[in-house]
Amino acid sequence: MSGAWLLDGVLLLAVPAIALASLLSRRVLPALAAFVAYGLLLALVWMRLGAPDVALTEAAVGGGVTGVLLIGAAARLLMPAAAAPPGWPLRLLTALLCLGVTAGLAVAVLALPEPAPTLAPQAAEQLAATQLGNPVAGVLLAFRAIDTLLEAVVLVIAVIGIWGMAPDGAWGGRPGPVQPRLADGSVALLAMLLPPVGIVFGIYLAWVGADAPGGAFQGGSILAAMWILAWLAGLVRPPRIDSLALRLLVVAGPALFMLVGLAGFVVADGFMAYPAAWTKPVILLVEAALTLSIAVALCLLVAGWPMRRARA
Amino acid sequence: MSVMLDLFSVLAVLGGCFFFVAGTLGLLRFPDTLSRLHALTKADNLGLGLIVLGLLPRAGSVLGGLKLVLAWALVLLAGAAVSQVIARLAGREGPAP
Amino acid sequence: MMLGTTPGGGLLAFALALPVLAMLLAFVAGGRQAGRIALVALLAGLVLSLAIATSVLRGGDALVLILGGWAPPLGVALRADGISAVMLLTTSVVMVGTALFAFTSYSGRGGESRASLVFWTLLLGLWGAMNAVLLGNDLFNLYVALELLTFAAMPLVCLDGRAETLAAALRYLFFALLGSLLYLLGVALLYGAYGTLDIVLLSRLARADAPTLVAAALMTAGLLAKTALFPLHLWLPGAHAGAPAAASAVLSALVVKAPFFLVLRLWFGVMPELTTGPAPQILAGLGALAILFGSALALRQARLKLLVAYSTVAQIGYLFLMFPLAGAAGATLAGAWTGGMLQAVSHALAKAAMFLGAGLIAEALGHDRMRDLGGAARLLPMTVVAFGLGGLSLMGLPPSGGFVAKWLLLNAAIETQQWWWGLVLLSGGLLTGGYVFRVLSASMAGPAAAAVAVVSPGRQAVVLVLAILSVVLGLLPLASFGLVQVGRLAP
Amino acid sequence: MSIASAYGLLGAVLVGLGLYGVVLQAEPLRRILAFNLLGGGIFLLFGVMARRGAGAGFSGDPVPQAIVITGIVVAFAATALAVHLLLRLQAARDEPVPPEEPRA
Repeated sequence: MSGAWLLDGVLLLAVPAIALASLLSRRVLPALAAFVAYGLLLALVWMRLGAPDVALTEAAVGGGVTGVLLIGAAARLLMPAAAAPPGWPLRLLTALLCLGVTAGLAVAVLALPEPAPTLAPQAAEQLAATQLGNPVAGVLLAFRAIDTLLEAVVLVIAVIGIWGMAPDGAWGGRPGPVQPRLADGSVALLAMLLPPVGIVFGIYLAWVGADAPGGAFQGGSILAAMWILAWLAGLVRPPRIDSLALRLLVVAGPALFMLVGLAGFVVADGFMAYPAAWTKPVILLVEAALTLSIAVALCLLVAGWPMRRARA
Repeated sequence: MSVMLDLFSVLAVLGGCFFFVAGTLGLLRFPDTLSRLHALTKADNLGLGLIVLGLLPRAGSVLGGLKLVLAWALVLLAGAAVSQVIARLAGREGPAP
Repeated sequence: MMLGTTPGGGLLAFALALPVLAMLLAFVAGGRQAGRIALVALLAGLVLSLAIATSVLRGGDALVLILGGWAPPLGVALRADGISAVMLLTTSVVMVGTALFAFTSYSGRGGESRASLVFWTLLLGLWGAMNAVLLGNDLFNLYVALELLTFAAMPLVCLDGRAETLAAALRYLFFALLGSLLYLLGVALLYGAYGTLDIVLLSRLARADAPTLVAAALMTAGLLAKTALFPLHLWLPGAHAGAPAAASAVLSALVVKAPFFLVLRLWFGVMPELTTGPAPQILAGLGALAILFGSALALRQARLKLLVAYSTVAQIGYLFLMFPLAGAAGATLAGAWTGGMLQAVSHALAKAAMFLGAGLIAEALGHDRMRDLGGAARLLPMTVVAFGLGGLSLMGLPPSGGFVAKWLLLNAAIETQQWWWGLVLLSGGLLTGGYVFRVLSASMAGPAAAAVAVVSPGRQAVVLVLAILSVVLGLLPLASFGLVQVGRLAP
Repeated sequence: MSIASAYGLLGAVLVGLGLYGVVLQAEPLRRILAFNLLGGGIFLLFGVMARRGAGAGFSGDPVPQAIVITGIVVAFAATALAVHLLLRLQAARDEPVPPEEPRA
């Protein structure tokens, strides 16, 4: 692999350079553009580290949806006149502190034990019991399912938190600013052509996640991205926040997951255990509900709080 | 036969790389937004197109080849849409410095 | 000892499932149902945490639940030792009190309102997150739980939607996120060093090498920012004083205790050797500064709720005095450990009572300016008495729970010949007395004030009961605190 | 030095850069951006631990990889909360100040 070191070398130089560019850029938009590039480069790094599942997540969520969120915010924020930068003593002190943290981490990373402790053999051994082919899916939905469950709850809480920022009069309205409908132009075209492809791809990613790179988070974020694109082009509107269907969609994933977990007391060996004969179908069912809820939650997290009450 | 195919791949990919380098140079050197866009879209369309073309014989399966072409088509679509937006913004704000 | 599910371990699953399912249900049902669902679930939760505490006490060892049958290190376990059980119970009591207090204010009568839905769902979310923190035995699982706690707490800070509280919420969020990222950084290093994140397994493996020490430093710093130990307390007064009283009570009584609880887990569970070096002296030194500065600043506040918030800054300081004292052996260790936990519990009950009481005073008078509190005692006698009883516990006067806590810590300080911490304890008590007296004397001056709103006696009674509980703790025989010693991982 | 260690050092550098931005950026949006740079560095360190633990036929230890996926989504939720809070703060500052209400 003569080319691999070249790729590693370029990444090792380009990633800190683009991070520095994002940090030091005087204006906000170039900083955000650099950040999106940072996310994409990190996705490449994840491929180099042998983690295609993470690469997909980083590209879709870390770079993509986060980028949309931040750029959308930058467009709505009135940037205050640049405040005077902090004085040099503070900057020097902070730089020294951060240098210290970096140095400490570097020493720690280089002092890690060899051979590295790992759970890979145990995961490989137990994977058969989950009837899954993708070890990362095995960790997310079986071995450490509780993290995934709590994380789905995190998304619900974040949605409630953002809705809670609404002005009182707007409660019950549709989330987010009203997007004018783009009648013509290439964005409207993109918003009509891309979603059919993207939806298929998102569902595919969620479906193959059990056995190949992909899964609920990756698939859900692609689905969310498609809705966000159509929303930005004014082609779709979010439902009112008091819509029962919307609220059911938001909670479906975590609620089903928790109920399946409790059912484990009765039909399997205990809390969050799957019945032996039905492990894979149950996991796929949970994953489908999670994909849906994650997609809806991500859309709502980008859209924001209701701004005006919808006319009845 | 396989030598010819290899040669074809190498030439096409090299050609693609040339357009990427030229496009990047244009992005850095051209004076205003519109001509920068012009340079960039060349890299996207032609550069990526040539690379995909060069890789097609090595795709291994028809499905793999189709995926490559689909990737190219999606980049074309996204690139065209984004360039339009940027160009419109540039037009609205007058010639960039 | 291999980790395996213990009898009664199944109870722990419900401590997570009950709040989470109740929250999801309240969110879907909305309207008037949200408050009812919350109250019913919280009452069931009180029974559940009593059952868990009984189970831990009877069994004499920690309850463990292996999730999904996948044992650590590959899987994740929940574990309830004595201090988990005590804090679970405290959480339930404070939550039930708060819910009863807030039930009429956020009734959602006349259609679902923003404040009612957000308050009840996030209160349930906070409860679930607290339980996840208290039962967690896996460092990354605890990270997710901590974030859950922050995300549920932050919107409660700015529930009134004014620019001032929104700014306080943003500042809180920034501090909390920095804290959790520093914590996460340490988790990465520990995984790299040991290949497991399970606290019980780590407690047997931990070495004092570079990755471990760097991880400990980063995680501790992050958790201190989240628990608002001096000098990282800057976010707390604005956030806790700006929130509605019911939210302030939960934030001050419980939420800041969660990161403190994890510092305990880290220092006495994962890396017990840390507690013998100079590091505990540093922690306690910060604690001492928190006590002195926090109390002094509380003395000077012009608003009642800010005074109570600064008092939280000071009382958090006391919690960190247990670190150099609990490094000792035998009975002294047990005493300092009990003292620290008792401080956490009695402060939780007292502070909940004081914030709720301050809320009632503000509601009745229409303001909470210190210099215009005159007549509040005649208007709301029960509430002012409750405030005074809570103050008794904070000062550490007998027979309150705070007295026993501070007395145990003082004892440990003398036994380990660290008399300077004893000095801090005593001067902190004097300063606390100063600001509590300031409130009492101000509210007792003058004739009955004109009320702008009527406060129901039921809500006043809730406040009084919480305050009485914080005092009654001190009347229990010391042996009954044996529960906090059960399943301790420390040496 | 192994390639995993090299990426480990990269992670350390990214953490330092992100931390600097978090502490010093005065504009809240830029600070949120810095939080994300910092997060990227931390997740990278998990990736390094995963890579070091490659074995049993896997290209990396799946446990830290799964942890990162969970972490990225949590970080997104945090970013969304912060961004919308910031937008809401701006809107509230533009609103006329209501007369002081009794706060309960």
